Amino acid sequence: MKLKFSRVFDAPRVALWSAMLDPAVLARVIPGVERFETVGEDTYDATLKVGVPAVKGEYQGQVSIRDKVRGGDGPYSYVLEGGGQGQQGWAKGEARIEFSDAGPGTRLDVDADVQVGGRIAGVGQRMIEGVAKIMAEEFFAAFDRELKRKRTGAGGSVAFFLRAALRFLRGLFTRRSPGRSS
Amino acid sequence: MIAERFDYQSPTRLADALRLLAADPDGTRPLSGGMTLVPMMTLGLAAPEHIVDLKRIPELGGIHEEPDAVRIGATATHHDIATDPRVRLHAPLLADAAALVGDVQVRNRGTIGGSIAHADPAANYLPALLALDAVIEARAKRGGLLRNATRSRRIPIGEFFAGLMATCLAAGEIVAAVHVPKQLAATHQGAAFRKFARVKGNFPIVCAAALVERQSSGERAGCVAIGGALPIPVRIALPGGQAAWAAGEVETAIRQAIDDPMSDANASADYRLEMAAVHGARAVEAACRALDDGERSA
Amino acid sequence: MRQPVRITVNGRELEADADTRKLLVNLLRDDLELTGTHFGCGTGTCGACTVMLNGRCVKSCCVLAVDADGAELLTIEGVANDAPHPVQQALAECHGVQCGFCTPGMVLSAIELLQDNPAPSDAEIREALAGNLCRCTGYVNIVAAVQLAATRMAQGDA
Amino acid sequence: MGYIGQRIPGRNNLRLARGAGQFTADVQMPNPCFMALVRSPYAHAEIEHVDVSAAQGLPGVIDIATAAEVAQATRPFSFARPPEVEVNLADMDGKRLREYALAERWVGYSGRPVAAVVAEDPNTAAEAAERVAVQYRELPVVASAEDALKPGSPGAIPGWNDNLVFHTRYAKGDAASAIAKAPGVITGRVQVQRHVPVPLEPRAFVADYSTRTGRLTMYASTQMPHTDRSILAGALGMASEDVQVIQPDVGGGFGCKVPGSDEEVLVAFFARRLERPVRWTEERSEYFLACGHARETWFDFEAGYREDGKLLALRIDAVADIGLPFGAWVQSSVTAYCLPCGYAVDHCEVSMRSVVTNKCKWGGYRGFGKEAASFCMERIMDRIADAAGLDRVEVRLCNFIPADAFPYGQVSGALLDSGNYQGAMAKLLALVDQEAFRQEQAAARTNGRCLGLGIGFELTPEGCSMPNSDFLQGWDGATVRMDPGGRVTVLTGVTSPGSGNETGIAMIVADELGVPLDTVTVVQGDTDRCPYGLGNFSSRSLMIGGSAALAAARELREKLLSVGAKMLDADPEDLELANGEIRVAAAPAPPAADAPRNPGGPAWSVPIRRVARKIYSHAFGAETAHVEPGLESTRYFRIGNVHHQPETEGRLSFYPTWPFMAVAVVVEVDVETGFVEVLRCAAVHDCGTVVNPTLVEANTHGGIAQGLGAALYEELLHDDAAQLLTTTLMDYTLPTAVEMPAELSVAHQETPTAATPLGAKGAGESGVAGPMAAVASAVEDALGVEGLALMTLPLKPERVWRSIREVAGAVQMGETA
Repeated sequence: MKLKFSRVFDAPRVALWSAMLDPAVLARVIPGVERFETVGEDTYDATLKVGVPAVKGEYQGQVSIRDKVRGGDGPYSYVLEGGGQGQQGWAKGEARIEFSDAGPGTRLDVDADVQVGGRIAGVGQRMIEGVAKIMAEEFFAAFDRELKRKRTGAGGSVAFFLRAALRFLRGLFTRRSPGRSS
Repeated sequence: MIAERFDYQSPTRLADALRLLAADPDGTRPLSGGMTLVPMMTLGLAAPEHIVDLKRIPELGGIHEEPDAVRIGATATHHDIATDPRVRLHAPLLADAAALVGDVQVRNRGTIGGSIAHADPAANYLPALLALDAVIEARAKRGGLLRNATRSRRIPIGEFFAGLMATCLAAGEIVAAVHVPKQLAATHQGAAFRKFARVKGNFPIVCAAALVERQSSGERAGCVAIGGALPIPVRIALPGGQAAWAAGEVETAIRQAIDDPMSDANASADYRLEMAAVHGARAVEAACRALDDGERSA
Repeated sequence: MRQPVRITVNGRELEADADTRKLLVNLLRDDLELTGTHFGCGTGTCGACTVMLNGRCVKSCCVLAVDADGAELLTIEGVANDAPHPVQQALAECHGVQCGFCTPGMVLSAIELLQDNPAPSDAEIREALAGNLCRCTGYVNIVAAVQLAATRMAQGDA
Repeated sequence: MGYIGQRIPGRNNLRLARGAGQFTADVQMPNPCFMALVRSPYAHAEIEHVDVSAAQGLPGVIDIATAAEVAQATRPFSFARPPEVEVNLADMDGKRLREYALAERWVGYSGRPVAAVVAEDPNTAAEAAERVAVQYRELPVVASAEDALKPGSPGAIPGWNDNLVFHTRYAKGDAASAIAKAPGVITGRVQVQRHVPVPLEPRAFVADYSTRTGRLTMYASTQMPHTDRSILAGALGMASEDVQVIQPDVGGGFGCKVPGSDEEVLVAFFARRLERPVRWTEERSEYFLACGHARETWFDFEAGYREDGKLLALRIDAVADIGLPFGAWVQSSVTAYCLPCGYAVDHCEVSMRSVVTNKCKWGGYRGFGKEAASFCMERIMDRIADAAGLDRVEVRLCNFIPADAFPYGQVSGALLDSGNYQGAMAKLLALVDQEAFRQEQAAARTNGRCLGLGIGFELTPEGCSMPNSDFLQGWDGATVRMDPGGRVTVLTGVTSPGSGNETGIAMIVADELGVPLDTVTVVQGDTDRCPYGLGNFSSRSLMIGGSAALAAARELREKLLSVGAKMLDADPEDLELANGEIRVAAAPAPPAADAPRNPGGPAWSVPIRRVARKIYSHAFGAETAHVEPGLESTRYFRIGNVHHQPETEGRLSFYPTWPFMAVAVVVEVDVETGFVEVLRCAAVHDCGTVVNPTLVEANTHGGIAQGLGAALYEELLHDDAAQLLTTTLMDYTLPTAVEMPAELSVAHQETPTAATPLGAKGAGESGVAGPMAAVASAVEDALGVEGLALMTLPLKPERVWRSIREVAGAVQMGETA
């Protein structure tokens, strides 16, 4: 399944580029990350939990970055690749992420190809595209938060506490319940 | 064949159920009719560690008439709702939606609370409840030390759905009932429900619920709600200020309201959008006809 | 995890100790050897596992066995004693049976229909049987059989 | 009057309606254990590692088998290749594929069994299967025939130089130059989707093995018990005598319950290894993933025609996506074999490439490839009619093989035994008042409703008999025995998957022996009891099995008459058997019949049971000493009109009888949504002599339901990675009672065949192709949009809606409707 998304961020291209290669950031912005460990250059072992609230699958696999293009006047780009297996089957995806100037900010174009297989493909086809879109939204939203956090100079203990408190409160009110059967 | 082990409890007191749900919200699933959850477990898509059955809790069942609304308990079945005289009288739109869920056996077992909480965007009830401005009564265990303290809140249906199969219910919180405001008499209000599916009993590709009324000025007002087109159901207010809607006007309003429709193997995005427009307009047309008939008979 | 289940099946009170994972259809078939209730799809679609639970038809592949605790069940084995039920008799005579796998579920759905609506139209019969798939008959003779049974039952009442 | 030709409902009906059917999963055995399978989630992958440790530790788990153990204890097999004989249909052009019940190192489709688990209860077995961890290394997937045929395709099967498994070609005349010279030429592509039979009963197997006897007993939901026995014995390295296959009631087969499945061999493997009953019942998702698919074929055609609609020349280049080359992929060759079906074409070229992909193998499905051929030809007829501006029925009538031209040899070598296609069409038109419909259509149109009438014709050859095949043979055996009390037992090698042939066979035997129908018992589906036979496929059970039973009954009849003649002191020539007695033909009507013919002399008649008693109890008496003792006969019947002696160009006649059906449907199409509703359906069916109209009609009703399903609803969808997206009945849409037309009628025409003694042809596969074609035709008729051609199935709403919009002028049409 091929999907395209784009979003303009209020940050310069270089900043965005380096943030998006930072494993610590990736661990926070890739939706559903439960575990994210560096195992080599631009290669990470990961556990991802994705789906809709009623149907979430856990996938163990690898995430890696390749084909980095940087420099010159043209847009920067790289390919984020990942895949894993779980009880519900397997999932893999490849996203070419392109960074181009958009005024003072940067435009991110994501050109993704997502595939799922096994049980989830056979019974969840009504949901798959929706889940991919949700993940894209979550990815962008999380990334936005990252940038804001960078700008506000995160790291201080007070800021950390406030952020944690905020997250807790938000979680309290927006947490999605596991769906109920009819 | 369900593969994963779980324990099953079927409390008769609401407080007990809520306490069980709060104990391990991630690992616990409330069970009602089971028409979705049990097959999901059979197919290996859901593997809860604990099941809390809500069917034996009196507060969650039954259909009661209130002054301005009908309170439908979460465990009322589709069959109950489709045939209950109070629902038929005061919320015929909902009764019609219930009558078109699945097939006889599904309607005998499946419940409205389960359908709402599962929040499948194509479920019949969602647009009907949206058109009727229903209010969800949610219950959860209250924090703190009181063992049996529960908290209740009312959520307007328009704020209830948070995304694809996602609701604003907090962890451990359940749908306890739906309060459905009474429709006006047939002389003043017309309603219609439409379901579009490959075969009649299937999950719909889209469904639509329309509600129209004649205002004292003689102008028509109303809304149409569409399920199945977007990750959450969408309610569209119909253009006001006129005695009738021109050809294509309703379709246009629906098309404008639906940005980036969903697609799957049964219907691609552009087709789904078009079906939302066509069936939404047909629902409105039928609702107008019902209103005309009601006015005539008055 | 196992839990006791007490149910009344076809008028007999029974007790079983069931794995919570066990579906009602399997409890009936495997533990109680009531094999007239068939397993066909596991998703509540085909209706081969239809039984009456507290007086109304349900698909027993979507009911946990433990959830049926306290319920009163009617299965195909219980719909008639010596003489067949008029629906069964009519299905046999109209050749509304081929492989017979869907038939018990069809019988129960038809019985529920005729309880609610003793003189259904063809369209109402089709609607009432929409939750029971058949792959052999094209439903033609089944609809005719339910119609015949309705007529006979009405005459019997008169 | 005899039973043949009478309307007699199925003899098992009441038992089944009371829930007293005994299906395989209903078979109870003491202390059973349950199998569950681990299946590959990848369509094409290498298996790197299988870790069963987490499953092994679970309480309740009895045994786990890996591929290596299975490969050691069994031999490779498949439906097409029993290991006990040296036929190897998959061994084409040096391409080999040897597979065991569990995939060893390589999986070629998603759903392929990789490991198997046995536990004390089914839930624990499923749980253990979940715990088996398999490490795969993905290989490039060939997801479609289109991709498979591309030069440089990665290859669906490693080591094969291309993805072509078989290329069937037939030609007569010079199609290319005839098309070049033809006044009119049309081209196009017809596409039939991949779909499946979906019998309501999932596959099920229950096996037990006794070390004391060394025998394996297998209860199987199968269509072919003896074939099944061969496969199991071969796969397990046992003598077939030590394997008993019992087929209890079968909840529908439609071709997919042919033997040779991985699952069945695994059940047998475990039963022997554990010396304990092992059960397996398929989950519906496993059915969709792995039981066997069918029909996915496209046809590129080029047809030259005359102004009057006469087809002058035809070229068809067909491609079938057969998935992996096990199972019943030979269906694609049958498709080619049937073309151009019931139409006479002087210049004809047919090419069919059977192409492998990383999808599930094909299983049999009602029609066995004939339905795709008929659908293709019907679409071509409609396109000619449209292009030439002629009536669609007229074009068919002018192209049908004339009734006086039978037997008729088709381009493939097919020898069409008998037919009267014009007659069937004429009878259909008499049932369907076209003129009245046109008025109804016009009236509906003024109300914004689009009604359409479509006509379809199908040719459904039956009794398949392939040369050098261990399964597809046009002969079968039957034993008829009468006990000393005069009751008759028929043991047949053919079986019933629920279609009712046991009732038809009993009628044939009862007539031949002159006994009441309820004294005849038919026993099927037990390899220990029944004579060797080939079971149920290709509508052969009544046509071939019934003929074998007739032959055996005839032998018994002669013996009864011979003894009866002595008992009545009459000439056998003067006797008749009827109503349970042998009587002198000139006998007065009862009750005087049993009176003596003259005082003190012999009687007019004697009950058959007394004759039987005499043969058993008085074998040395004056009346019986001239005949062999006992009342039992086993006979085999070989059907006519099969020619395996190759004629020129190696063509064969392997279908002996050619039933056909003309069908009309009326649909309503919602122009705004593309939704199609079938309102009415009428058919005229011809399967030669009709033994029991009730059974033939009921079968045809079911065929029509499956034809309408194929036309409108059913479709297996795969994504680009060959992942099946429709693995439940929630997504694989079947018609319910609501979708079936409110009016459905089947009438008969009887054009007997010379290939069977009764003139009966097969009737089990009828009704599928005609409605597929008629629905497509009717939808076009309803829309009345010039240039609209619905060539791809199924006609799901979106496809119809899109087709309307793709054709110029359609938009206005939508607005006016």
